[in-house]
Amino acid sequence: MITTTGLRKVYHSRGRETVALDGVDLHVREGEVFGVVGRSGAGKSTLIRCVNLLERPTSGTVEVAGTDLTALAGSSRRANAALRAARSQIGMVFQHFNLLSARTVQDNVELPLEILGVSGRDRSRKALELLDLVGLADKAKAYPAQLSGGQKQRVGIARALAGDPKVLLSDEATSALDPETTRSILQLLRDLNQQLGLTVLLITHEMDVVKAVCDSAALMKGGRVVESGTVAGLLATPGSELAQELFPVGGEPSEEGRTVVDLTFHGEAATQPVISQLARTYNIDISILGAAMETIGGRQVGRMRIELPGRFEENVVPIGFLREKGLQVDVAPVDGTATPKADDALVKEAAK
Amino acid sequence: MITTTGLRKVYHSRGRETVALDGVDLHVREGEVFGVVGRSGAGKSTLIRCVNLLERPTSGTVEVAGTDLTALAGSSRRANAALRAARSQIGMVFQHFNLLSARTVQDNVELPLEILGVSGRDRSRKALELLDLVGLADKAKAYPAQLSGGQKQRVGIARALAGDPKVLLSDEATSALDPETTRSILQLLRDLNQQLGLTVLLITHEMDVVKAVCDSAALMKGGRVVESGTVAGLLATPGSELAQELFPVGGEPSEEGRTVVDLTFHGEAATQPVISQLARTYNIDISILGAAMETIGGRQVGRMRIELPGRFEENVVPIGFLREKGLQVDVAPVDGTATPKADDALVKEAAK
Amino acid sequence: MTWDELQPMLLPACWDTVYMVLWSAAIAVLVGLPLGVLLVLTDSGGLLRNAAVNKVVGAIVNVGRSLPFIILMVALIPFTRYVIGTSIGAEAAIVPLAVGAIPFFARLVETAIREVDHGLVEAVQSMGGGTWTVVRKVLLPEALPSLVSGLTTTAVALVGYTAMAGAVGAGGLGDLAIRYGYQRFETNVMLITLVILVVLVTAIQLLGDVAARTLARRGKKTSGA
Amino acid sequence: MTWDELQPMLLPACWDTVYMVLWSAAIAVLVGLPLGVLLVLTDSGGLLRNAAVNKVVGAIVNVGRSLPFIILMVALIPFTRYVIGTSIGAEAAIVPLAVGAIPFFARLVETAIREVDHGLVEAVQSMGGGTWTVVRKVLLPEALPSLVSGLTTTAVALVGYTAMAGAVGAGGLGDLAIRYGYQRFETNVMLITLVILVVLVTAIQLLGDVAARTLARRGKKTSGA
Amino acid sequence: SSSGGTSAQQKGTDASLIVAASPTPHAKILEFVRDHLAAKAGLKLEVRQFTDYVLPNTATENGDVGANFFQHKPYLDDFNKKNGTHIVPVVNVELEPLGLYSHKAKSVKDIKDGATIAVPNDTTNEGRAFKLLAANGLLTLKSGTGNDATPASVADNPKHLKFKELEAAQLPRALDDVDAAIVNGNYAIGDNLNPAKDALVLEKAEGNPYANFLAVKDGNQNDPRVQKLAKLLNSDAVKQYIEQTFKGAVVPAFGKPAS
Ligand SMILES: Nc1ncnc2c1ncn2[C@@H]1O[C@H](COP(=O)(O)OP(=O)(O)OP(=O)(O)O)[C@@H](O)[C@H]1O
Ligand SMILES: Nc1ncnc2c1ncn2[C@@H]1O[C@H](COP(=O)(O)OP(=O)(O)OP(=O)(O)O)[C@@H](O)[C@H]1O
Ligand SMILES: [Mg+2]
Ligand SMILES: [Mg+2]
Repeated sequence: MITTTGLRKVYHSRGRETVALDGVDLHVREGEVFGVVGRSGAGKSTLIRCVNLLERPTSGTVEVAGTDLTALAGSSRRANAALRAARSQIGMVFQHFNLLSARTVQDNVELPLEILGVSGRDRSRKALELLDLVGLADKAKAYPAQLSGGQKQRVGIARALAGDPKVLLSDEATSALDPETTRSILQLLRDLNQQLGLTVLLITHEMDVVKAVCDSAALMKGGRVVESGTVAGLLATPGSELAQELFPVGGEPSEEGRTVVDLTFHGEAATQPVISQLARTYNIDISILGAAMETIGGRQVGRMRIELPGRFEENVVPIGFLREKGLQVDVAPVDGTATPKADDALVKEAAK
Repeated sequence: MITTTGLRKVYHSRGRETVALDGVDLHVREGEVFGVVGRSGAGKSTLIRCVNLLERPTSGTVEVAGTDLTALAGSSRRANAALRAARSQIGMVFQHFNLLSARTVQDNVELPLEILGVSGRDRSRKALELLDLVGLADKAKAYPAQLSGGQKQRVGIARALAGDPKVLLSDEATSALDPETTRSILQLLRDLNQQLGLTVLLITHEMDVVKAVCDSAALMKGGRVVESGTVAGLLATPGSELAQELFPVGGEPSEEGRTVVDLTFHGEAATQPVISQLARTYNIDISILGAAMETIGGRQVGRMRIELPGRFEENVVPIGFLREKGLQVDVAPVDGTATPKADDALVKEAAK
Repeated sequence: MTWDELQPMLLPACWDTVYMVLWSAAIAVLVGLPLGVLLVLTDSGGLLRNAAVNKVVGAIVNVGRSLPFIILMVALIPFTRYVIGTSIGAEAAIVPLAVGAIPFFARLVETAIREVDHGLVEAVQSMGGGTWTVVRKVLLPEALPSLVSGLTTTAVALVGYTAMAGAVGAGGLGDLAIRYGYQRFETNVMLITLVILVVLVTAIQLLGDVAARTLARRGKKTSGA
Repeated sequence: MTWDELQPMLLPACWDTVYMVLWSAAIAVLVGLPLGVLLVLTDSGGLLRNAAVNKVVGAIVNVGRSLPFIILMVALIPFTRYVIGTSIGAEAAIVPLAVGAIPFFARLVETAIREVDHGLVEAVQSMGGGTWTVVRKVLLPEALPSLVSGLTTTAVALVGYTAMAGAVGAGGLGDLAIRYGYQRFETNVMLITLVILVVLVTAIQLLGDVAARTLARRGKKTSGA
Repeated sequence: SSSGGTSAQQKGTDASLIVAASPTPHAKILEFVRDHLAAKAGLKLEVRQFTDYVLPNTATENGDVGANFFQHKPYLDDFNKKNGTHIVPVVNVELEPLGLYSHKAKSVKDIKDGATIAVPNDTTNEGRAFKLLAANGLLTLKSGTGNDATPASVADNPKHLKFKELEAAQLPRALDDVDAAIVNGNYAIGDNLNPAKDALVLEKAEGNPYANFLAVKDGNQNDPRVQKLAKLLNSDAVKQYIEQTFKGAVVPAFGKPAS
């Protein structure tokens, strides 16, 4: 549905160049929810803005729904009719909301429908319906300045969905939302995705969001995509940074001379009482130092850091047992000295 | 350090009243990191803005560092000298950054120092130091419009810290930041908190942030504080919504006729291999359906949802064993029907 | 001059001034608004980036603002006669007044439109909105408070210009003040007309301020978010 | 009139115009800027909310804008004589020019300052900044592009006013155009002076535009964030 | 540019005659005629005031007004020549003698070397002012100088006088700023100067070419309304009115204009 090839974007300011995108090849399949994560300044917003050509790429091409948008656009800034038509199929949620301050909440949501030429009655029905879905039915007549940050965010989401787009681009659409509201918004996206085949390209910093809705994900670094694939596939990739971010585990061993092991549950096998089987089979005490796990559809997904008594050499057999069970097992080279609280970054480095 | 009593704030717009704060009594101790969470529109931003009187409360008092700010302010809008002095001790990170577009990044960070009358050399030293800490040393001469969302956010954080405040108010300061940057910012706050006794009142939607840095937390709903206390204390409160949010566990039983139990680790006991002990003692297979756990300073904190074979009646003894080990045990009334993916809200409801 | 002599002259003078200001302001909006928008759109960095059109429109606007009003008035006589049928009187004065006010207002429109957040333009573009949609749905409504302020400024400036329009026998308060006060040294006439002028200008300003502020209130007031 | 006769008059006329415009614009900024800021600050909803001061300043500004320029000039003669020592000549014309430009600029300042995002004001307040700090560090720098545009508009309007300042023997291009070109029907003089006027106005506008745009660029250009 | 569509140039005795005039003294005199004499003579008169010297002629030429009353022969001749218009005088009415006034000097002899003299800045009055100065020996004008003398026309300037060109109405107000000023009679009395007493020198009325007249577009001289107005303007009532109202600042100068 969305394909970018060799996308480059260079900003010039006061003689200095900033390479925001450095050759991005992205492929989002139709009906997929695709998550983009990456550190601040990695180029995520630039990428998503290039997809509907709000930002003109320095080089490279963007194809959405089979149409090469970069070819359409020509050299003038004026979006010609074809580009406009293509854009009206692409909804966008902006990182900074970009709500029209002179319009009420409802009128903001109606805007894409006005542009599509939908009649007044249908517009307001659709807008109120969407506002209800995002939990803002009572704020329909308020102005954006009277809303809280999260409320503005939700208006932006409702607006992006109003025109029944085929593709939704979302730039941190839930970052200003509490977990509960986030969940209901994601549920909404999931529903639209499953019922109407909406393709979603979303940027997020919340791994929970990726876990909850994304089929695939990509990790950006310094303007490049460094990891990309289905969420399950990434999880199965040893040393995947994305997997580590998605299911972060931490925790230091309780005593020296113990073996710390990170287990990755890919969700390929059905739920198994692995830990208790291990404990009973080898008669050992296993401490769970950290865990980030979920059971989805009877399959376990996530990671766990456990501590086995004795040093690595003594634990070769239990580790073999775990591998046999179909788990990915990484032995963490933790040296046993306590690392400071909250310095997960270090722990993570060590865990790779 | 910060005490609010009976804080009320009512917005009037076009005849309609919005009660944003409805009698908030909050107490933040000196040197504490206090987190405020709550759904969108709960009144969090309004509360934090009332603390430094950017928003004039409709009624109630605000005391910061022993000074009653509401008394200082009088009826005029002009912040008199005493209020200004009090404010210069309170740093604030805004949800919408509020960076001056006409100033470079460095000049933005220097602003509080200019107001404090710090000399030019010291200003630029301090600003560069802080920019380095938030990872933006190379953007010192850029203008805010040339920054990514997260970069702006970090400039806002650096600016709030520039004046060496005693109290930091932070409105979703890390919501636009990726997890890694968030961690390093939180580490910075933790350091300042521990080394200089900085008191922090922060709003966040990210439970990871609360877990990582907060000593205490409060949950707001409809303009009121409905739960409040130390993070450990909240965790020990049965049915605490905050605890559930902080360590959410989900997952359905693999078969009917099994007992699903939620375990809460308060971090009071040293790390114990509870699960394997249970398995070995009673010779049962225990599946871990979901877990959100961390080991901090040798103590386990978090929650775990496990599945015991057999119905509740058959598991009275193992459950007693777990209680003896000092864990909080809640038997989840899961009926065994699979709940759809991503509908964690329902699961959570059920788990209470 | 006594009050009895003056009084019958005041009302028509008031009316002439209001009449001229209203009409020429209306024309200034009708023509100046599109010109101002065009100046922004065709600018480098604008949506219709077009250096040639921008230069031409800019030049027209600059020429319009360079000419001393009296010269403008004379230069326009043939045009005025063509449009109005006569070159004297209040109706005829409307033509040079409007022509003088158009570039003035256009520049104020330009400044106001430039202030609109580009993010909002992008929002509408992302919905497939074209330039015309952007202008109608974003630029004009979002700049409305500033546009109203600009119109107020233009209307007040027009009140000043109407005094000069007296040269073509257009009448009006300013003309009364000049003819009696300045040329005939009748200080009391001057004072009375000036007081009325001040009241008129204050009324225009007040009306404009209230309108601009009401419009701005919905949008600008910072929320607690 | 031949070029040889005209030429020695042109340079002084240019200089007179530039001289009057520069000085009166400078004074307009010096006085109009604080007045405009005061209008915003003392407004209901402003930082120094003060209805009385607001009304008084507003009234002064309105009176200043209500008076036809020629009458302003006459009314100010005693004041001008007190300040400058004479009521005629280019120096003396600066007084009424400035007095006329002050309220004009003040209103444009008011509009520009009102556009500044209130969130930025709050940011400085949260740092313990007082009203004066807010004005200096937020309102003025953030409104700078609009302020520069306003100054450009004022300067161009002043060029127009200088033509009328010819009444007090101030000289200048507009006066030359009116007296020689218009009154004496020396079409070539008129054309030449008008061309110079257009060039002058275009230069002012261009300079102002470039300055405003350069200032705006740092801030306004939307980023990819 | 002949007959247009306004009522102004509609012929016939019923329609009112619109006359363009300068505010003072012309409009005042016309208003006197309108209010006291016109009705009896069966004339409907409408007075249109212009503060400018070009527009009344263009308006007359293109028929927007039926007549005008503000100018004298030298100005009209120049105007017709330069603009190709066809305006002709009908009847002389009055003269506003220019005078030299001063707050500092008591007589022409008192005018010091290097003194500043303010003169009107409009073509006709400025030319007259220099002629007046020349006639009183303060300077000489270059040979061939016509009616539009300016400071540039000065040939010999023994007293090294400096000139300030001001708007005519501004001149009495500037007397404190200059050593002397040449002021039109009507503006002089407006500012409480008495031409007969206060003027250091005064233009002579006899043979003065600067008498102001009623003028119309060529061909309209015999319009009965114009004829009626011409008669009224040269009536005794007007003479009395001028003498009483303007106290010497404006003097009657009736008669047929020289052609
Ligand atoms: N200026 C205002 N006028 C009217 N209502 C307002 C205004 N500011 C805030 N509100 C309302 O007050 C309530 C509380 O807003 P507040 O910004 O404190 O929420 P919040 O908890 O910070 O939400 P979020 O997490 O979305 O930022 C909301 O319902 C909001 O609509
Ligand atoms: N208009 C601009 N001019 C100059 N540099 C820019 C501009 N916009 C963005 N950049 C730079 O391009 C890089 C990528 O920016 P981008 O907004 O795509 O980051 P991001 O991945 O979205 O970050 P975040 O998570 O913080 O929003 C950053 O280093 C930023 O400073
Ligand atoms: Mg971004
Ligand atoms: Mg908020």
